Amino acid sequence: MRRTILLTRDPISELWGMPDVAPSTAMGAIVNFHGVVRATEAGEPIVAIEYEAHEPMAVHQFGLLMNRVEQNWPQVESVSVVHRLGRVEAGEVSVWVVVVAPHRAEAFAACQFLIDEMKQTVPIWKRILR
Amino acid sequence: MRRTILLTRDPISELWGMPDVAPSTAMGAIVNFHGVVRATEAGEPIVAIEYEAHEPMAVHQFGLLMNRVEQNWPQVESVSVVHRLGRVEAGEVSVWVVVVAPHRAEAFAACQFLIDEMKQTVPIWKRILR
Amino acid sequence: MRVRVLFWSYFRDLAGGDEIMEVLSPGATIAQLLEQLHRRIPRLAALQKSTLIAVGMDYQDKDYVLKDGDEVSLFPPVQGG
Amino acid sequence: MRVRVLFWSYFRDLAGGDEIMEVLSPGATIAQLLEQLHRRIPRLAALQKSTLIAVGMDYQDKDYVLKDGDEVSLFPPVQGG
Repeated sequence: MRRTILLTRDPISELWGMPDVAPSTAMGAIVNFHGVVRATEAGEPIVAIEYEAHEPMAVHQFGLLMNRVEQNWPQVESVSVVHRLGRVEAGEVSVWVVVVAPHRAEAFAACQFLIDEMKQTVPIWKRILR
Repeated sequence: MRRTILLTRDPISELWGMPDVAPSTAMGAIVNFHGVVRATEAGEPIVAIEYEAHEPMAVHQFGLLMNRVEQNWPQVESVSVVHRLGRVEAGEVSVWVVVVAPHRAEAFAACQFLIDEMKQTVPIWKRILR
Repeated sequence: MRVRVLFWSYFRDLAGGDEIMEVLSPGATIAQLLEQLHRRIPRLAALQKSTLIAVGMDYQDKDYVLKDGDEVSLFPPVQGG
Repeated sequence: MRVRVLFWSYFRDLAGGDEIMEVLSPGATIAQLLEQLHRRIPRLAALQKSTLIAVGMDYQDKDYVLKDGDEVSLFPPVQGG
Protein backbone atom coordinates (compact mmCIF):
# COMPACT_ATOMS: atom_id res chain seq x y z
CA MET A 1 0.00 0.00 0.00
CA ARG A 2 1.37 3.40 -0.95
CA ARG A 3 1.31 6.01 1.80
CA THR A 4 1.57 9.76 2.02
CA ILE A 5 1.68 11.51 5.40
CA LEU A 6 2.14 15.24 5.37
CA LEU A 7 1.90 17.76 8.20
CA THR A 8 2.04 21.23 6.72
CA ARG A 9 1.87 24.84 7.83
CA ASP A 10 0.93 25.94 4.31
CA PRO A 11 -2.70 26.29 3.20
CA ILE A 12 -3.81 23.22 1.33
CA SER A 13 -6.77 24.90 -0.33
CA GLU A 14 -4.81 25.17 -3.57
CA LEU A 15 -4.45 21.41 -3.46
CA TRP A 16 -8.17 20.70 -3.11
CA GLY A 17 -9.09 18.03 -5.55
CA MET A 18 -7.06 15.09 -6.61
CA PRO A 19 -3.59 14.69 -5.18
CA ASP A 20 -1.05 12.79 -7.21
CA VAL A 21 -2.45 9.42 -6.15
CA ALA A 22 -1.95 7.99 -9.67
CA PRO A 23 -4.38 5.09 -9.41
CA SER A 24 -3.36 1.92 -11.21
CA THR A 25 -5.77 0.55 -13.81
CA ALA A 26 -7.12 -2.01 -11.33
CA MET A 27 -8.55 0.75 -9.13
CA GLY A 28 -12.19 1.78 -9.44
CA ALA A 29 -12.83 4.05 -6.44
CA ILE A 30 -11.27 7.21 -5.06
CA VAL A 31 -12.64 8.78 -1.89
CA ASN A 32 -11.49 12.26 -0.87
CA PHE A 33 -12.38 13.74 2.49
CA HIS A 34 -11.76 17.42 3.26
CA GLY A 35 -12.28 18.62 6.82
CA VAL A 36 -12.91 22.36 6.97
CA VAL A 37 -12.70 24.74 9.95
CA ARG A 38 -16.26 25.86 10.64
CA ALA A 39 -16.92 29.48 11.56
CA THR A 40 -18.73 28.47 14.73
CA GLU A 41 -17.88 26.04 17.51
CA ALA A 42 -20.52 25.15 20.08
CA GLY A 43 -22.70 27.97 18.77
CA GLU A 44 -20.03 30.65 19.22
CA PRO A 45 -18.31 32.31 16.28
CA ILE A 46 -14.63 31.52 15.80
CA VAL A 47 -11.95 33.13 13.68
CA ALA A 48 -9.48 30.29 13.31
CA ILE A 49 -8.09 27.15 14.89
CA GLU A 50 -4.47 26.83 15.92
CA TYR A 51 -3.31 23.23 15.45
CA GLU A 52 -0.36 21.88 17.41
CA ALA A 53 1.20 18.45 16.98
CA HIS A 54 3.85 16.24 18.50
CA GLU A 55 5.13 15.99 14.95
CA PRO A 56 7.34 12.88 14.90
CA MET A 57 4.83 10.99 17.04
CA ALA A 58 1.92 12.17 14.84
CA VAL A 59 3.66 10.89 11.71
CA HIS A 60 4.45 7.62 13.49
CA GLN A 61 0.86 7.20 14.71
CA PHE A 62 -0.53 7.94 11.25
CA GLY A 63 1.83 5.19 10.04
CA LEU A 64 0.42 2.73 12.59
CA LEU A 65 -3.12 3.58 11.47
CA MET A 66 -2.09 2.96 7.88
CA ASN A 67 -0.74 -0.45 8.91
CA ARG A 68 -4.19 -1.21 10.27
CA VAL A 69 -5.83 -0.01 7.06
CA GLU A 70 -3.55 -2.33 5.13
CA GLN A 71 -4.43 -5.26 7.39
CA ASN A 72 -8.18 -4.58 7.30
CA TRP A 73 -8.48 -3.74 3.60
CA PRO A 74 -5.51 -5.33 1.81
CA GLN A 75 -6.83 -4.26 -1.60
CA VAL A 76 -6.47 -0.56 -0.81
CA GLU A 77 -3.76 0.76 -3.13
CA SER A 78 -2.93 4.07 -1.50
CA VAL A 79 -3.80 6.22 1.49
CA SER A 80 -2.82 9.87 1.71
CA VAL A 81 -3.31 12.22 4.61
CA VAL A 82 -2.46 15.90 4.77
CA HIS A 83 -3.00 17.75 8.06
CA ARG A 84 -2.53 21.46 8.59
CA LEU A 85 -0.59 22.75 11.60
CA GLY A 86 -0.48 26.26 12.96
CA ARG A 87 -3.22 28.78 12.36
CA VAL A 88 -6.02 27.62 10.05
CA GLU A 89 -8.66 30.26 9.27
CA ALA A 90 -12.36 29.45 9.32
CA GLY A 91 -13.29 28.11 5.88
CA GLU A 92 -9.87 26.59 5.26
CA VAL A 93 -9.17 22.88 4.97
CA SER A 94 -7.58 21.43 8.10
CA VAL A 95 -7.32 17.80 7.02
CA TRP A 96 -7.46 15.99 3.71
CA VAL A 97 -7.57 12.22 3.28
CA VAL A 98 -7.54 10.29 0.00
CA VAL A 99 -8.06 6.55 -0.34
CA VAL A 100 -7.74 4.65 -3.63
CA ALA A 101 -9.16 1.12 -3.83
CA PRO A 102 -10.61 -1.28 -6.37
CA HIS A 103 -14.17 -0.82 -5.08
CA ARG A 104 -16.03 1.87 -3.25
CA ALA A 105 -16.94 -0.17 -0.18
CA GLU A 106 -13.35 -0.52 1.02
CA ALA A 107 -12.44 3.02 -0.07
CA PHE A 108 -15.22 4.53 2.05
CA ALA A 109 -14.58 2.18 4.97
CA ALA A 110 -10.83 2.80 5.04
CA CYS A 111 -11.24 6.56 4.75
CA GLN A 112 -13.74 6.74 7.61
CA PHE A 113 -11.63 4.39 9.72
CA LEU A 114 -8.55 6.55 9.28
CA ILE A 115 -10.39 9.72 10.30
CA ASP A 116 -12.19 8.14 13.26
CA GLU A 117 -9.00 6.56 14.61
CA MET A 118 -6.91 9.65 13.96
CA LYS A 119 -9.14 11.50 16.40
CA GLN A 120 -8.27 8.90 19.05
CA THR A 121 -4.55 8.39 18.61
CA VAL A 122 -2.74 11.00 16.52
CA PRO A 123 -1.23 13.66 18.82
CA ILE A 124 -2.69 16.81 17.30
CA TRP A 125 -4.52 19.39 19.39
CA LYS A 126 -6.47 22.48 18.63
CA ARG A 127 -6.91 25.85 20.21
CA ILE A 128 -9.95 27.89 19.19
CA LEU A 129 -9.18 31.50 18.27
CA ARG A 130 -12.17 33.81 18.65
CA MET B 1 -30.11 21.77 -0.28
CA ARG B 2 -28.21 22.87 -3.37
CA ARG B 3 -28.11 20.30 -6.18
CA THR B 4 -26.07 19.71 -9.28
CA ILE B 5 -26.95 16.91 -11.69
CA LEU B 6 -24.87 16.65 -14.82
CA LEU B 7 -24.78 13.93 -17.47
CA THR B 8 -21.87 14.62 -19.78
CA ARG B 9 -20.19 13.11 -22.80
CA ASP B 10 -17.00 15.06 -22.08
CA PRO B 11 -14.19 13.61 -19.97
CA ILE B 12 -14.44 14.84 -16.42
CA SER B 13 -10.84 14.09 -15.57
CA GLU B 14 -9.98 17.77 -15.97
CA LEU B 15 -12.57 18.48 -13.30
CA TRP B 16 -11.11 16.06 -10.76
CA GLY B 17 -10.91 17.76 -7.46
CA MET B 18 -13.30 20.25 -5.99
CA PRO B 19 -16.25 21.37 -8.06
CA ASP B 20 -17.63 24.78 -7.35
CA VAL B 21 -19.50 23.60 -4.27
CA ALA B 22 -18.66 26.83 -2.40
CA PRO B 23 -19.26 25.55 1.13
CA SER B 24 -20.76 28.07 3.51
CA THR B 25 -18.82 28.77 6.71
CA ALA B 26 -21.08 26.42 8.70
CA MET B 27 -19.83 23.41 6.71
CA GLY B 28 -17.02 21.22 8.08
CA ALA B 29 -16.95 18.18 5.78
CA ILE B 30 -16.64 17.60 2.05
CA VAL B 31 -16.71 14.07 0.66
CA ASN B 32 -15.75 13.48 -2.97
CA PHE B 33 -16.22 10.10 -4.63
CA HIS B 34 -14.73 9.33 -8.04
CA GLY B 35 -15.70 6.08 -9.72
CA VAL B 36 -13.13 5.01 -12.29
CA VAL B 37 -13.44 2.47 -15.13
CA ARG B 38 -11.19 -0.44 -14.19
CA ALA B 39 -9.10 -2.11 -16.89
CA THR B 40 -10.51 -5.52 -16.03
CA GLU B 41 -14.04 -6.76 -15.48
CA ALA B 42 -14.61 -10.23 -14.04
CA GLY B 43 -10.93 -11.00 -14.61
CA GLU B 44 -10.98 -10.13 -18.32
CA PRO B 45 -9.24 -7.05 -19.69
CA ILE B 46 -11.47 -4.29 -21.00
CA VAL B 47 -10.75 -1.24 -23.13
CA ALA B 48 -13.65 1.03 -22.23
CA ILE B 49 -17.25 1.14 -21.07
CA GLU B 50 -20.02 2.64 -23.17
CA TYR B 51 -22.62 4.28 -20.93
CA GLU B 52 -26.17 4.79 -22.15
CA ALA B 53 -28.90 6.62 -20.24
CA HIS B 54 -32.57 7.45 -20.49
CA GLU B 55 -31.43 11.00 -19.95
CA PRO B 56 -34.54 12.88 -18.78
CA MET B 57 -35.53 9.98 -16.55
CA ALA B 58 -31.98 9.69 -15.17
CA VAL B 59 -31.95 13.38 -14.22
CA HIS B 60 -35.42 13.01 -12.67
CA GLN B 61 -34.40 9.90 -10.70
CA PHE B 62 -31.22 11.60 -9.44
CA GLY B 63 -33.52 14.42 -8.29
CA LEU B 64 -35.73 11.95 -6.38
CA LEU B 65 -32.64 10.50 -4.70
CA MET B 66 -31.56 13.99 -3.72
CA ASN B 67 -34.99 14.55 -2.17
CA ARG B 68 -34.34 11.48 -0.05
CA VAL B 69 -30.88 12.75 0.91
CA GLU B 70 -32.48 16.02 2.01
CA GLN B 71 -35.09 14.17 4.08
CA ASN B 72 -32.58 11.80 5.68
CA TRP B 73 -29.81 14.34 6.33
CA PRO B 74 -31.41 17.80 6.41
CA GLN B 75 -28.11 19.44 7.35
CA VAL B 76 -26.45 18.49 4.07
CA GLU B 77 -25.82 21.76 2.22
CA SER B 78 -25.14 20.51 -1.30
CA VAL B 79 -25.01 17.34 -3.35
CA SER B 80 -23.41 17.21 -6.79
CA VAL B 81 -23.31 14.32 -9.19
CA VAL B 82 -21.61 14.15 -12.56
CA HIS B 83 -22.00 11.01 -14.66
CA ARG B 84 -20.28 10.31 -17.96
CA LEU B 85 -22.23 9.01 -20.92
CA GLY B 86 -20.88 7.47 -24.10
CA ARG B 87 -17.48 5.85 -24.31
CA VAL B 88 -15.36 6.08 -21.15
CA GLU B 89 -11.86 4.64 -21.46
CA ALA B 90 -10.36 2.44 -18.75
CA GLY B 91 -8.74 4.72 -16.18
CA GLU B 92 -11.20 7.55 -16.75
CA VAL B 93 -13.72 8.77 -14.20
CA SER B 94 -17.26 7.57 -14.93
CA VAL B 95 -19.03 9.12 -11.96
CA TRP B 96 -18.21 11.85 -9.49
CA VAL B 97 -20.24 12.71 -6.39
CA VAL B 98 -19.61 15.55 -3.94
CA VAL B 99 -21.45 16.06 -0.66
CA VAL B 100 -20.95 19.08 1.61
CA ALA B 101 -22.24 18.90 5.18
CA PRO B 102 -21.51 20.34 8.61
CA HIS B 103 -20.00 17.07 9.88
CA ARG B 104 -18.34 14.09 8.31
CA ALA B 105 -20.84 11.46 9.46
CA GLU B 106 -23.69 12.81 7.35
CA ALA B 107 -21.40 13.69 4.46
CA PHE B 108 -20.14 10.09 4.21
CA ALA B 109 -23.59 8.60 4.79
CA ALA B 110 -25.28 10.78 2.18
CA CYS B 111 -22.56 10.17 -0.40
CA GLN B 112 -22.70 6.40 0.03
CA PHE B 113 -26.50 6.44 0.01
CA LEU B 114 -26.58 8.36 -3.27
CA ILE B 115 -24.20 5.94 -4.97
CA ASP B 116 -25.86 2.79 -3.63
CA GLU B 117 -29.33 3.97 -4.61
CA MET B 118 -28.20 5.29 -7.99
CA LYS B 119 -27.20 1.76 -8.87
CA GLN B 120 -30.78 0.65 -8.17
CA THR B 121 -32.88 3.37 -9.72
CA VAL B 122 -31.09 5.70 -12.15
CA PRO B 123 -31.56 4.43 -15.73
CA ILE B 124 -27.96 4.23 -16.88
CA TRP B 125 -26.56 1.08 -18.46
CA LYS B 126 -23.13 -0.02 -19.51
CA ARG B 127 -21.72 -2.03 -22.34
CA ILE B 128 -18.21 -3.42 -21.88
CA LEU B 129 -15.87 -2.80 -24.82
CA ARG B 130 -13.01 -5.30 -25.00
CA MET C 1 -55.71 3.96 -27.22
CA ARG C 2 -52.08 4.06 -28.21
CA VAL C 3 -48.96 3.91 -26.06
CA ARG C 4 -45.41 4.31 -27.15
CA VAL C 5 -43.00 1.68 -25.81
CA LEU C 6 -39.31 2.54 -25.58
CA PHE C 7 -36.60 -0.12 -25.30
CA TRP C 8 -33.29 0.63 -23.56
CA SER C 9 -29.90 -1.05 -23.33
CA TYR C 10 -29.90 -4.60 -24.73
CA PHE C 11 -33.69 -4.67 -24.74
CA ARG C 12 -33.35 -2.56 -27.87
CA ASP C 13 -31.44 -5.38 -29.57
CA LEU C 14 -33.96 -7.97 -28.42
CA ALA C 15 -36.86 -5.85 -29.61
CA GLY C 16 -35.13 -5.03 -32.88
CA GLY C 17 -35.55 -1.27 -32.44
CA ASP C 18 -35.77 1.75 -30.16
CA GLU C 19 -39.52 1.90 -29.88
CA ILE C 20 -42.84 0.49 -30.91
CA MET C 21 -46.42 1.78 -30.87
CA GLU C 22 -49.00 -0.48 -29.24
CA VAL C 23 -52.77 -0.20 -29.55
CA LEU C 24 -54.65 -1.17 -26.38
CA SER C 25 -58.22 -1.12 -25.08
CA PRO C 26 -59.00 1.83 -22.82
CA GLY C 27 -58.15 1.06 -19.19
CA ALA C 28 -55.47 -1.48 -20.07
CA THR C 29 -52.74 -2.01 -17.49
CA ILE C 30 -49.02 -2.44 -17.95
CA ALA C 31 -49.54 -6.15 -17.37
CA GLN C 32 -51.86 -6.26 -20.40
CA LEU C 33 -49.42 -4.23 -22.48
CA LEU C 34 -46.62 -6.67 -21.62
CA GLU C 35 -48.76 -9.69 -22.43
CA GLN C 36 -49.54 -8.26 -25.85
CA LEU C 37 -45.92 -7.24 -26.41
CA HIS C 38 -44.49 -10.58 -25.33
CA ARG C 39 -46.59 -12.43 -27.86
CA ARG C 40 -44.86 -10.33 -30.49
CA ILE C 41 -41.37 -10.40 -28.93
CA PRO C 42 -40.99 -13.67 -26.99
CA ARG C 43 -37.35 -12.93 -26.18
CA LEU C 44 -38.47 -10.11 -23.89
CA ALA C 45 -40.88 -12.43 -22.08
CA ALA C 46 -37.97 -14.56 -20.91
CA LEU C 47 -36.51 -11.52 -19.12
CA GLN C 48 -39.77 -10.47 -17.47
CA LYS C 49 -38.60 -10.96 -13.90
CA SER C 50 -35.69 -8.58 -14.24
CA THR C 51 -37.49 -6.03 -16.41
CA LEU C 52 -37.86 -2.52 -15.02
CA ILE C 53 -40.85 -0.50 -16.16
CA ALA C 54 -41.31 3.26 -16.20
CA VAL C 55 -44.09 5.47 -17.51
CA GLY C 56 -42.64 8.82 -18.44
CA MET C 57 -39.84 9.35 -15.91
CA ASP C 58 -41.25 7.34 -12.99
CA TYR C 59 -41.20 3.64 -12.19
CA GLN C 60 -44.58 1.92 -12.20
CA ASP C 61 -45.95 -1.48 -11.25
CA LYS C 62 -47.68 -3.86 -13.62
CA ASP C 63 -51.11 -2.90 -12.31
CA TYR C 64 -50.61 0.70 -13.41
CA VAL C 65 -53.51 1.80 -15.65
CA LEU C 66 -52.25 3.25 -18.88
CA LYS C 67 -53.59 6.36 -20.59
CA ASP C 68 -53.62 7.21 -24.26
CA GLY C 69 -50.28 8.72 -25.26
CA ASP C 70 -48.31 7.23 -22.37
CA GLU C 71 -44.64 6.58 -22.98
CA VAL C 72 -43.59 3.29 -21.42
CA SER C 73 -39.90 2.44 -20.98
CA LEU C 74 -38.75 -1.15 -20.61
CA PHE C 75 -35.21 -1.92 -19.57
CA PRO C 76 -32.91 -4.34 -17.76
CA PRO C 77 -31.42 -3.62 -14.29
CA VAL C 78 -29.56 -0.32 -14.23
CA GLN C 79 -25.77 -0.24 -13.89
CA GLY C 80 -24.63 3.33 -13.36
CA GLY C 81 -21.42 4.30 -11.61
CA MET D 1 18.16 7.65 36.24
CA ARG D 2 16.78 10.64 34.42
CA VAL D 3 13.77 10.92 32.14
CA ARG D 4 12.69 13.90 30.15
CA VAL D 5 9.00 14.78 30.43
CA LEU D 6 7.37 16.75 27.60
CA PHE D 7 4.08 18.62 28.03
CA TRP D 8 1.75 19.22 25.09
CA SER D 9 -1.26 21.42 24.39
CA TYR D 10 -2.67 23.03 27.53
CA PHE D 11 -0.67 20.70 29.74
CA ARG D 12 2.21 23.00 28.85
CA ASP D 13 0.41 25.92 30.45
CA LEU D 14 -0.48 23.88 33.52
CA ALA D 15 3.11 22.67 33.89
CA GLY D 16 4.50 26.13 33.24
CA GLY D 17 6.80 24.96 30.45
CA ASP D 18 7.54 22.60 27.57
CA GLU D 19 9.51 20.05 29.49
CA ILE D 20 11.03 19.01 32.76
CA MET D 21 13.75 16.55 33.76
CA GLU D 22 12.84 14.05 36.46
CA VAL D 23 15.27 11.90 38.47
CA LEU D 24 13.92 8.45 39.34
CA SER D 25 15.16 5.23 40.91
CA PRO D 26 16.13 2.54 38.41
CA GLY D 27 13.15 0.38 37.49
CA ALA D 28 10.62 3.11 38.17
CA THR D 29 7.34 2.90 36.27
CA ILE D 30 5.30 5.62 34.64
CA ALA D 31 2.96 5.44 37.64
CA GLN D 32 5.86 6.35 39.91
CA LEU D 33 6.94 9.14 37.60
CA LEU D 34 3.44 10.59 37.63
CA GLU D 35 3.18 10.36 41.41
CA GLN D 36 6.41 12.29 41.78
CA LEU D 37 5.39 14.81 39.13
CA HIS D 38 1.94 15.38 40.55
CA ARG D 39 3.37 16.33 43.93
CA ARG D 40 5.20 19.09 42.13
CA ILE D 41 2.35 20.06 39.73
CA PRO D 42 -0.98 19.30 41.44
CA ARG D 43 -2.98 20.83 38.58
CA LEU D 44 -1.89 17.93 36.36
CA ALA D 45 -3.02 15.40 38.97
CA ALA D 46 -6.60 16.61 38.61
CA LEU D 47 -6.50 15.66 34.92
CA GLN D 48 -5.00 12.21 35.46
CA LYS D 49 -7.97 10.27 34.11
CA SER D 50 -7.90 11.96 30.73
CA THR D 51 -4.11 12.13 30.43
CA LEU D 52 -2.52 10.29 27.51
CA ILE D 53 1.03 9.01 27.98
CA ALA D 54 3.63 8.17 25.37
CA VAL D 55 7.25 7.12 25.63
CA GLY D 56 9.05 8.23 22.52
CA MET D 57 6.44 7.91 19.78
CA ASP D 58 4.30 5.11 21.26
CA TYR D 59 1.54 5.11 23.82
CA GLN D 60 2.32 3.29 27.06
CA ASP D 61 0.43 2.23 30.18
CA LYS D 62 1.23 3.35 33.69
CA ASP D 63 2.98 0.08 34.50
CA TYR D 64 5.56 0.66 31.75
CA VAL D 65 9.08 0.42 33.24
CA LEU D 66 11.12 3.47 32.35
CA LYS D 67 14.74 3.47 31.21
CA ASP D 68 17.36 6.13 31.67
CA GLY D 69 17.00 8.75 28.92
CA ASP D 70 13.39 7.97 28.11
CA GLU D 71 11.33 10.82 26.73
CA VAL D 72 7.83 10.78 28.20
CA SER D 73 5.05 12.85 26.65
CA LEU D 74 1.96 13.84 28.63
CA PHE D 75 -1.03 15.34 26.92
CA PRO D 76 -4.81 15.75 26.94
CA PRO D 77 -7.13 13.90 24.53
CA VAL D 78 -6.15 14.49 20.91
CA GLN D 79 -8.33 16.57 18.61
CA GLY D 80 -7.04 16.29 15.07
CA GLY D 81 -9.17 16.77 11.99
